Amino acid sequence: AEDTINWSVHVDLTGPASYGGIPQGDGFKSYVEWKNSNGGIRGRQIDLQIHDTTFKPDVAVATYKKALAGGRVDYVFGDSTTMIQAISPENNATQKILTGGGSFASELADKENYPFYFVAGATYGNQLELLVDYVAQSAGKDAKLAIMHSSISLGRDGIEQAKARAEKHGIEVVLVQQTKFVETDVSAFALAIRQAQPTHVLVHGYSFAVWPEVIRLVRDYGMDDTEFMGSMWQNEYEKVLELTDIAEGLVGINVFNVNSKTSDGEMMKVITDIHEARDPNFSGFVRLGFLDAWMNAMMATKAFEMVIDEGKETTGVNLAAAMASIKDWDTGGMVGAPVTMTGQQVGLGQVIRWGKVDGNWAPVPVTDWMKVN
Amino acid sequence: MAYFLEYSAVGIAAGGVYALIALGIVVIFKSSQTFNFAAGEMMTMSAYMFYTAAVTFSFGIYLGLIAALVGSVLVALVIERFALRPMAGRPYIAIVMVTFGIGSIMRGIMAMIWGANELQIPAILARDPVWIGELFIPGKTARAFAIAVIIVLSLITFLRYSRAGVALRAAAADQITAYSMGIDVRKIVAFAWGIAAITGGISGILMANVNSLTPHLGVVALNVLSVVILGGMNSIGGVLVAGLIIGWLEAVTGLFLGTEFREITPYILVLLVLLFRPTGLFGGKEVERI
Amino acid sequence: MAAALEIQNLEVVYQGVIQALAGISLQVPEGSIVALLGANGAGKTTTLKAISGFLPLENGRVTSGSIRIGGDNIAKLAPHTIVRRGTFHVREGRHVFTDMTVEENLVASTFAQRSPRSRKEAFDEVYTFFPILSQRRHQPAGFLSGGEQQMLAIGRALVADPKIILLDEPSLGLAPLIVKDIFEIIARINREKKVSMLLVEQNASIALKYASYGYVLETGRVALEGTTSDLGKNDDIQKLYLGVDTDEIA
Amino acid sequence: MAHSTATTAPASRPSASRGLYWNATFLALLLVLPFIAPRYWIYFACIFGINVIATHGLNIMMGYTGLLSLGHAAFLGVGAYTTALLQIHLGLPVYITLPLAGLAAAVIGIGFGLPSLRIRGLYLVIATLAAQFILQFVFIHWESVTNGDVGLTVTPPEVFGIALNTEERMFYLILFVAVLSTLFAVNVIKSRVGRAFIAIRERDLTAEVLGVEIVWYKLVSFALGSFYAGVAGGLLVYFNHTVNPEQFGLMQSVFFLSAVIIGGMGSTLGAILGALFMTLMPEALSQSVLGVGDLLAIDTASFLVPLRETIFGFLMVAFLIFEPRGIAHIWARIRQKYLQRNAAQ
Amino acid sequence: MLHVDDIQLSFGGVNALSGVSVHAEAQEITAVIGPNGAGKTSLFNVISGFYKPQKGKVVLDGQDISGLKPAARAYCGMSRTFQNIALFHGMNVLDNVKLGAHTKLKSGVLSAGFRLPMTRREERDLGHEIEKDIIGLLELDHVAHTPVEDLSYGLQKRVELARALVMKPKILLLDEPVAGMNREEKREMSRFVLDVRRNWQTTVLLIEHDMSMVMEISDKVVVLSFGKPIASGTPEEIRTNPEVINAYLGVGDEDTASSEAAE
Ligand SMILES: Nc1ncnc2c1ncn2[C@@H]1O[C@H](COP(=O)(O)OP(=O)(O)OP(=O)(O)O)[C@@H](O)[C@H]1O
Ligand SMILES: Nc1ncnc2c1ncn2[C@@H]1O[C@H](COP(=O)(O)OP(=O)(O)OP(=O)(O)O)[C@@H](O)[C@H]1O
Ligand SMILES: [Mg+2]
Ligand SMILES: [Mg+2]
Repeated sequence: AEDTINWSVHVDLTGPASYGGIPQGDGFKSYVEWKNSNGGIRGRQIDLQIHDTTFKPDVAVATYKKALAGGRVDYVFGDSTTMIQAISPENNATQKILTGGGSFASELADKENYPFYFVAGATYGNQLELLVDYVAQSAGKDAKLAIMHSSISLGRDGIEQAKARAEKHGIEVVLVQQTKFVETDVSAFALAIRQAQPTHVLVHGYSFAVWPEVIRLVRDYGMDDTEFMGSMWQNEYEKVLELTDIAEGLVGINVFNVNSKTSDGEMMKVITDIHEARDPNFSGFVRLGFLDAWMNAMMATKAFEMVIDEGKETTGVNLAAAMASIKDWDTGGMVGAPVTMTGQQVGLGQVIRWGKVDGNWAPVPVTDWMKVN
Repeated sequence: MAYFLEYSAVGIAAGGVYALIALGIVVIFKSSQTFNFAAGEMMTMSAYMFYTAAVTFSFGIYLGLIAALVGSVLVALVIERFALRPMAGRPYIAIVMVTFGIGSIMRGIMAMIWGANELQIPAILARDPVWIGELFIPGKTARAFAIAVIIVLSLITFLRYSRAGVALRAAAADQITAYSMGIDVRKIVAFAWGIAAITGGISGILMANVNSLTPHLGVVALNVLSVVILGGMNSIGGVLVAGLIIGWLEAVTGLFLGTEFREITPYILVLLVLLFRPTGLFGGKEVERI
Repeated sequence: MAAALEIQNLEVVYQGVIQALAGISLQVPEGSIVALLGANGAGKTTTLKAISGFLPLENGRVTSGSIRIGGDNIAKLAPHTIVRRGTFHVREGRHVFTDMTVEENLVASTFAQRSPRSRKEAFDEVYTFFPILSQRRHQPAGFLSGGEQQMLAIGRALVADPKIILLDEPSLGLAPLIVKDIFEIIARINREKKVSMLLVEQNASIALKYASYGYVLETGRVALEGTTSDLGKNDDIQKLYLGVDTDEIA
Repeated sequence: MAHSTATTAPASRPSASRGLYWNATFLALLLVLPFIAPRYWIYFACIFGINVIATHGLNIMMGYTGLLSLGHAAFLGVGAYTTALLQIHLGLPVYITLPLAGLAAAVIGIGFGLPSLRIRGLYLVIATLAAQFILQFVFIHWESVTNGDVGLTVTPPEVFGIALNTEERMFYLILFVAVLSTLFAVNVIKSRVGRAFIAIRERDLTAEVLGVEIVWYKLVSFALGSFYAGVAGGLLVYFNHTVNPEQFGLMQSVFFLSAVIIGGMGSTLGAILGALFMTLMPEALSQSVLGVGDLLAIDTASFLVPLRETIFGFLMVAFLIFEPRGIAHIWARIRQKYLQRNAAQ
Repeated sequence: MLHVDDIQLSFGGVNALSGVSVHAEAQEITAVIGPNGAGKTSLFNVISGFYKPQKGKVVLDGQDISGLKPAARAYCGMSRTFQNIALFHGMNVLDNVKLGAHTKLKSGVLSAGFRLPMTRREERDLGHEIEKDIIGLLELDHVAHTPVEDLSYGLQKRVELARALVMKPKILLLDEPVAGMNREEKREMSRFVLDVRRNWQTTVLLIEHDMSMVMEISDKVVVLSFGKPIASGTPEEIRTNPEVINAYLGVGDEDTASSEAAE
């Protein structure tokens, strides 16, 4: 309708990425319910449409076209790099709709080619850089870095950046190896790590296959001190809990605060309330997909509010300009530092290490929230 | 050099599971000229059933294993009875597509029952490493290899020394004629599917033990296709050798070329072999006269 | 004498519409050879398929009538059960397993073997009847010449030790000498092993010679029947099947 | 009757003029479609058109010549990358890039076809699967040319000075190419070449003794099928504005296989109907069976939507079992009934 | 016309043909007979290029065609039928027959795809020719549009013959053309073969176990046994040749070989 703000959200509810896509959908739905019941965006209700992409680019684009055919769309959320790539040329030229997405792909943080797209955290490349920075900090030049990544496109994203960063710090990269997303047997990869004898292993682009067993094998080889580090999606709390034999000391990176109970801020309270209403024993750990969606929704809301407050029309061009100008924005606890949008991304991250806190597994911060550069 | 040997050993050991998966495909092919593209899904489903039995219903490992295999066989029999039996005598292209369709059905059903989550299944293989002289072989890999090879070898022996091998081939070659010679084709084909369900089930569970259990477990079956072809579609012994070759090749490819090439070297090898032997390393020549 | 095989009012339909047999009745007395003659498409093969239970596999159906073997109605049995009970069908067109060796072809037939004699014994018998098969025993059957394949097809029947053999055009593609040999062998099997035979044959003269009784089918019906000596004297038979006037061709 | 498109049965001759009439009406309808149909339809019509071209290609190879291919999508990829590269680096216009895209795919197709000539049946399936994986590997890893996972971006093509920057405009280009390739396929099939294809599919050795140079015709079939794929790939880039490796995965190859089979192998009409079915079915399933849009109770969605995959599988299996000659055969039956009824009146 | 010289062909240990020479004179019908497995079909396969003999050569019309591939030999005007019916399913009778004219037509993919005038003319002429010379002669008009797999055995054999004839071959190889037919049908087929020879001056090579046909229509008979030629001559000479009787015909062959003896 005319006075609503129309959001079209395209996530994978059923395909290979549905483990992340379903909580994304849930996150948007929860956010919009909450926001609408609190008066909407400056009095305008959000109309949310969720579409299943099945993680196939063509299906994703088809659902997007369908959404466009259904009437005015003010904001689009796309689940994958490919989808954003596919819709952007036309969007840049004609529709000009503000866009967000589940993709943290490095190439999307690009004002020239993706002026309407904003990354709701730090890109994968930047995440890996932060981790390499951490290696430099904690081990200095003696560190030897190995990188293991999956062959899906996400897994290959950012590897070059990580290597460059290591070189800058004077850290030797002793091994880069690519695996499939799942493998029958991972011994050969563990063997390669043994052969290379790294002090740190950077793992990227997996869900929960391949790397846990590699860690176990590397430990079997007697390399107890080698530190394993993973990018953001490898920090899913309920998964780490299943891997407690290797969780100790696992280093990861947060682009959101993942525990809504231990983080201060009104947004985190809202999220806690929503989860506690569903499950009284809620641990505080929120699904990453949920947080991703929530963060995107907040960013979009922020842009709409800025434009409306300035009395301008909520066109994509205005919204994108507003989004790009966000400065020192308090996200209510979602991120541990005020957000200033630079280079089309929030660009903040914090290195954590898994360990026991009061007898419970938790990600313990080892650095402050850092701005990427 | 020491590393080369170690890589080779580990690779060959990994190849055991390939051979086991491939065996299921070949047995079905031998019985009914059906190339089963749903093998990956069948494997995955077995692993899920194992999870449900062993973890959800707390049957424990052994009972869970039995329950999972029984379940797998039942699923296989249903597939054979309702999807493939009606296709008897149709062009192989159509039959291949049916198995694609079955794969799709199974993926959907698995997603409905078990969701998209990764699950951790109870460890069934001991971890302590096996030493061959100086060579260190990871425990799970070595044990998975032993299990796989024992199963493959016993099946080879069974098919060679019983009449079952001949019956399988007769059924595949010409159903009507096989019937006319007293061979119960349906039983034979069902038997083959049962065998495939068991070998596939075991390999699925072995794999889930190495990886966690995910809906994508079955994608390795695609790699296994290269094993099947390399061995020669209808050669059970060939499958064992080819499985080990491909396992080895992947490991040393990683060592020499870079791990990303692991994805295609099996296929390049297969292409090369087909150039010189159009029916694989051990496949019999096609018999044709005009 | 009791009937080894008895068919009554058999009707067969293919694909739900094509009526191939329109009610035929025939008998094969225990231990005898009965010939089934008829033009192309008359329904000879269909009759045999009905007996051996293959119709369902070819989208055909017995719509009425009965088929009794040794007194039991076998209409509902599966083909492999029928074979195992002793009715072996040597199909039209050889149908050897081309990529199996000659010997493996024989092994396949042991699934229908009823007698306790050893496989070796059974195979040796086949090899005595057809020495050429013995030379080729480890060769893929697909490489055999047409006639050799026909021998193999009959050899497979011998392995099974059936009570009744249904023979569909056994002489097709065989050299004259071999035809005679094969019919001698058929006669011997019939005599020595007391195997009854239902014989479909285009080569009517030889069929009538070896059979004791004959039926002539015409578009799914029995047009004529009688002892073979009577049939041999029938004018129509002479003209259509035994034929004389060759001079008109040249 | 599955082959009714390949042969001119006399039964259909009396209705030939009527067939022409229908075809003309249908074409006219297509021409005005952008003016009467919602945009969303046009979008699907374009995708459908591209799929028709690609499916014709696979049908020529697989349906007519019996060369089963699991690598068809990769050949679309070859065409797509060729088009993008020619536009980006040389600035070539669409009427040059498209034929060259086809040619490039044909050449690569022959490249993979050559070693496959001696291979048959399922061995060929795997050889083409190898082509699929190897080509995709190249798309991903030859970064200096293909730009890796990120892929390449193109600008809308221009025809007679008009930029085809909307779906409606692209629709006419796609329609033109689709119609042309359909006619070409029909003509080839009912010629000497088409008969040679079918003969090879049925009994290649016999065909050779009768004078059909099987090696040559297999290559022709590979080349022609890949050419179609390449052209379809080229159109796809123009339509999507981008090309990246993910668009040409194995599942996409399976998609075209399904289209050929469900439509009816070895039938040109079947290729069209199969492409239509495969293009619309995912959409129809979401719409009618589940109405995902409204199904915002996410928990049920996670349960219900895999149903779609299941239903797709069931449809496919059911088709193969109960309608082995595909939709084209159903269509032929319906037409037969209709003609009979008309005749009776 | 056709000279097959000293052919040596073996498969592994099996000598299918050893030292076989056959000379078929122009416009004559030469029969090749012999026991099963004697190498008759193999000889045809050598002639049509499907088997590569270890030794020997095939000369057609003075031209040595030993090195040519099967398809190229078809282009020289050679055509044949097959012992085990080898029709192309999935095509109707007419298209099967048209395929036989493959070597006579010229259209390539492009000219066919765009339906250039040349293709159109070519197809039209072929259609006429088939209607005029083939379909009628072989009485196939009523089944021209039937899928071949729906035909009975006898009709299928006739379609095979039609397919072999449509190219108006210089030399025609027939491998057991009347197997499985009854007396009446055999007689008709014999008549076709004679007509063809007369109308198109075709040289015919014939394999057949039906002695009545062989004796009636062939000008010359060659007998093979175990891959070796054991006799050749006129039908009359062959019929009485003791070696042939011994190896092939059998004595007192009143049941099978000669029809007159049936009474
Ligand atoms: N599978 C089938 N489907 C449909 N019709 C069939 C089938 N098999 C046979 N027929 C038809 O049934 C009739 C009888 O065929 P049958 O094969 O029994 O004849 P036959 O007497 O054995 O002839 P021939 O001497 O040619 O072998 C024929 O008209 C034939 O076309
Ligand atoms: N491709 C092959 N591989 C192996 N052996 C073969 C092959 N082709 C033929 N033979 C053998 O060569 C011999 C001659 O076969 P061929 O088919 O020429 O006989 P034929 O004279 O036509 O017999 P028939 O009258 O029975 O058809 C046979 O023993 C056969 O087994
Ligand atoms: Mg018959
Ligand atoms: Mg022969």
